Amino acid sequence: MVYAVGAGAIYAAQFHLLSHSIFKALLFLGAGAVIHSVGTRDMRLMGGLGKQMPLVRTVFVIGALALAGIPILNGFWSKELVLEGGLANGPLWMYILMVSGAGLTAFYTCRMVSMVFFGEPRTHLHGHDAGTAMKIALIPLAFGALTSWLLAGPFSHLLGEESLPFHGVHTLTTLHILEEIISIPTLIALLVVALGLLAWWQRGRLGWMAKAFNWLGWSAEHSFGFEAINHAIVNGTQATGEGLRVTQTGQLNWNVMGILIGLLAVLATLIIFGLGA
Amino acid sequence: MWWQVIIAIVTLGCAVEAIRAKKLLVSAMWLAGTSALVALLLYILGAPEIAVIELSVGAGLVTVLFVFAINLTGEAAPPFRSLIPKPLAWVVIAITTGTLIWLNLPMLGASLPDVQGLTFQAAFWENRQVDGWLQIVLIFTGALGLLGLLADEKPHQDDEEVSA
Amino acid sequence: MDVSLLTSLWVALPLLSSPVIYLIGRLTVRRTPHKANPAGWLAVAALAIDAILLALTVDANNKGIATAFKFGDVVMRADGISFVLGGSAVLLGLLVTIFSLQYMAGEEGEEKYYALLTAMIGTIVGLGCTRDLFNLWVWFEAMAITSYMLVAFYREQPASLEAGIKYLVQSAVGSTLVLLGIALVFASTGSLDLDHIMLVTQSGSTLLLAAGALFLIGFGVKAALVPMHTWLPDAHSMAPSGISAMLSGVVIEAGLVALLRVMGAISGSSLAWGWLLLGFGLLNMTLGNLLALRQTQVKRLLAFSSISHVGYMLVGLGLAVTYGLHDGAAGAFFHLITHALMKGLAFLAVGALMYGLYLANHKHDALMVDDLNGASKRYPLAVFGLSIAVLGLGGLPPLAGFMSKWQIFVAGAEAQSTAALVIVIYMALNSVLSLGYYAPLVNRMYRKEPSPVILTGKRIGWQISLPLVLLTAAVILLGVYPTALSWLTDTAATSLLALFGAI
Amino acid sequence: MSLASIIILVILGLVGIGLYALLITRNLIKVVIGLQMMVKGAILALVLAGRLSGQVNLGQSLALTVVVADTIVAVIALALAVQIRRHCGTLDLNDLATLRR
Repeated sequence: MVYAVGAGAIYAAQFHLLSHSIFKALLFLGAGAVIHSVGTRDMRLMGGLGKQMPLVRTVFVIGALALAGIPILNGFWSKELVLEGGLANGPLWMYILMVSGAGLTAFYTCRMVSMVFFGEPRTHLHGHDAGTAMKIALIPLAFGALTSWLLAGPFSHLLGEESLPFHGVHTLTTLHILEEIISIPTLIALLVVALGLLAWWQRGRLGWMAKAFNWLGWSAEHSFGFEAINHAIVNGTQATGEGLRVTQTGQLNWNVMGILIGLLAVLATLIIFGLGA
Repeated sequence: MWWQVIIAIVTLGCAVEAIRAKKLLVSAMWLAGTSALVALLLYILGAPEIAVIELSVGAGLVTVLFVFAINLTGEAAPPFRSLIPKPLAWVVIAITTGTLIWLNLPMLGASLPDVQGLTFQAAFWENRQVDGWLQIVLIFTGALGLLGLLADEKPHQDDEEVSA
Repeated sequence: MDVSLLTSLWVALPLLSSPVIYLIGRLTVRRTPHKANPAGWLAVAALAIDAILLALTVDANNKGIATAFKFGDVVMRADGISFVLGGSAVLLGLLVTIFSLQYMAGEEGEEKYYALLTAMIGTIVGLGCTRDLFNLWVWFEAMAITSYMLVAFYREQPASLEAGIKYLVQSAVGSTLVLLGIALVFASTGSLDLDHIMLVTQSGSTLLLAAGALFLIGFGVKAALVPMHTWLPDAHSMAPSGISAMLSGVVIEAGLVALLRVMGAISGSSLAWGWLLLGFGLLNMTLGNLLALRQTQVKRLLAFSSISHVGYMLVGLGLAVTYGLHDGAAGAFFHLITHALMKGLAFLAVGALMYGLYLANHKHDALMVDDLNGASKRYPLAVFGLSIAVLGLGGLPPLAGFMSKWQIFVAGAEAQSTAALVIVIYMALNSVLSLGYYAPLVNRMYRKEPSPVILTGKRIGWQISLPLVLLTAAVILLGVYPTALSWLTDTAATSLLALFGAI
Repeated sequence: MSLASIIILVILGLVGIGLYALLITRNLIKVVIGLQMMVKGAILALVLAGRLSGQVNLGQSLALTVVVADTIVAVIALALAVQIRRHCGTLDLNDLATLRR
């Protein structure tokens, strides 16, 4: 989304926000249903749950496919729109990065779905099916994930006139938007997504590759060090905040010094960069 | 020309003494001296009206105020070590003024054109009359501020402090 | 009514009513010392009438009638920027005055408080309208002089006096630097009229570069640009809460507007001005957020967050000036308005809590973050207002603060340059960082057990509650209908780009 | 050396000395003296600017407003100093640094 805004594709960003909110809500609720049912969050302990909770499995697969950007589902349309906006306005390397990201997403969603819902039960978790209330929440979302892209036109209309008039969002019909989406870059992106799927399918044959990527699995287990980095960032920021408080000496002399330092900095900037203009 | 240079040097000398003087009252007197010499420079620049005002307000009124304030607060204790190292202050001031002089080089050689146009009365009372009106606002709010800060404190507050 | 008379009345009414408020208030106190002081109600009336005049002036302006008047050689003209600044000042001032009816009741020198507050609002309105370089300084100085005593209003509190003198000295240094800049501009262009100066400004003049630097620093002291910000946390935390709201919501923005006016006039001298604004904006954001992170006093925390919010406005304006983006300016002015509302609400809500916890018990302690624990149990309205305000300041959708920040982000994206993109991402990260100190406040107020201070708190009256309700509603409504003010911010943005000669 | 350049050096000298006083002095009254020194420089600057552009009387009327405004600032600053002496018992800036961090 940030990528889209950055590339100036405001409408695409907003549209992806809409799609994203629908399928992510679906996935989170689905995952919540699963966790509620089996009482653990560890994916590796799950497996074969599809038999026990068929409805959850169905809607979860829909959400996952939308997330992976498989055609017809809403995630596909909006993601393509984002990528295209990026290709039109942003640098190429960023586009390539984003497309690879899409491929990776397809890969890990498949892995997740297969681990949780298909295959043999890994441990003896006695899951029970989701309650009625949960189902009632999930079904409309799944329906939304299937169809919300049809609203592309009205949505652009809404954005264009109601909430974001400053941004020059063009009001387009759904058909027009869909036509815009289906183009060669879309096919490339689809190909990459398909590659991601294939990689999962043929994971057995890609054993050599898996070995090469063993370290990746290991680091993934340790959250790629993100946990540690997260910790470091939070602590570091807090420490910087605490450390900077020393600059607020409360002494008038130093405060005036601040004014002078500001003056010197501005004068220096102007002399270095301003004289040429 | 040389006498102008001498006045300039004496003015700056007074200013330096005002900062260097150990006693506040002496400092205030040197400030009055600086003010008087600035008035003289203003006169030399061809601005006799503002020179008179500077002399009476800057050298007169403000000095009286300083003397009052110093009397009310008492003389300063012997000088302390400054909070900012003096060499650092020196360097910063030198660089700042140096840069400003360098940026002002085009103006240094400027010649002074003949005075033309409005009289002082016309300039102040007609052209800049909004500034005049605003001076009234300034004086009014200033007086309010002064009253607010220095008016007698209500006795009951002191009672509370005593009882507490 | 004649439009130019209307405009001049809008500017002059607060200034004219100020002595009346003082005199009537003073006389009443003399004659009947134990009766309630009428000064507050008079100020409310004067500001309400001024708000009507404002509405009429804006209406005339929207019809295309020039809202200008000439005073000697000095042209006063109300444009979009004037309406943004003057409108915030009058409306927030009105709410602050209503708030003060109870908050300041019985304080010594109440009539001086209202007279100075009204005069300050008048000077801010004038500051927004004037088109004369030196006259701008006079309005600016008048605003400063009215605010000195208001900051040091609790003249028996050492801390408040200390804050007052720091504020005074730093802003006096700033205004002297501005004077030097004015002298430089006057010497090199021979004119004081901003529009005329813009026409004759040439690029590459070192005199104008020096003048620009002096303006940036001089007005920057009042606008709290880092590293000239050091007075702000002291002054904002020690002033009476209504004044904190005014200082944070309008006065620092007035410094910003003054800066824009003069920089616009000499912007032809260099291309670096926009980049300087961007640079200061990023610096302000970072430092304000980092310093707010570990604060233990609520008002001090809010004061540091003001520093970071000036940063957002500066980035929006910098984007507008550097890339000629209309949206950047519109976003910045929208943020100016929403910040005035949100910060006004935050300070008034904190003031309401302070009143209940301390002032009503005749204490002058600072409100600490720990005092807020479980405050929702006893002060649901004030706590709700404060929560909405800080969440809005943190940029949570769908509150007003999110919409204005979003507009600035969008402007950054529109610039289509990597540098602007990096700035936008950096801004977004800063927003997240700011939630790191806003969110715990809300959490504390709603989810912790009430602290002993809370349980002994006094009730607060309708005079305090009414402004809180109105401001809370405004923050929420502007979040839901951000376009409600786009006519105003768009006009202001057009005015700004005209100032910088981009149109 | 022309008169203009002499005056410019005096202006920057006064401003520099005033700023130096603000940096190193620890007494509040002396801080106000430093401020006044800077203002004197600014007044000279305005009159000089008027003279340089041939409108010395305009410069004078600006300087008049500055004199009035800054006298008021000095008055309020001194009143604050008196009040600070009364309630904080000191004029030393090092002791007037309770608001920090």
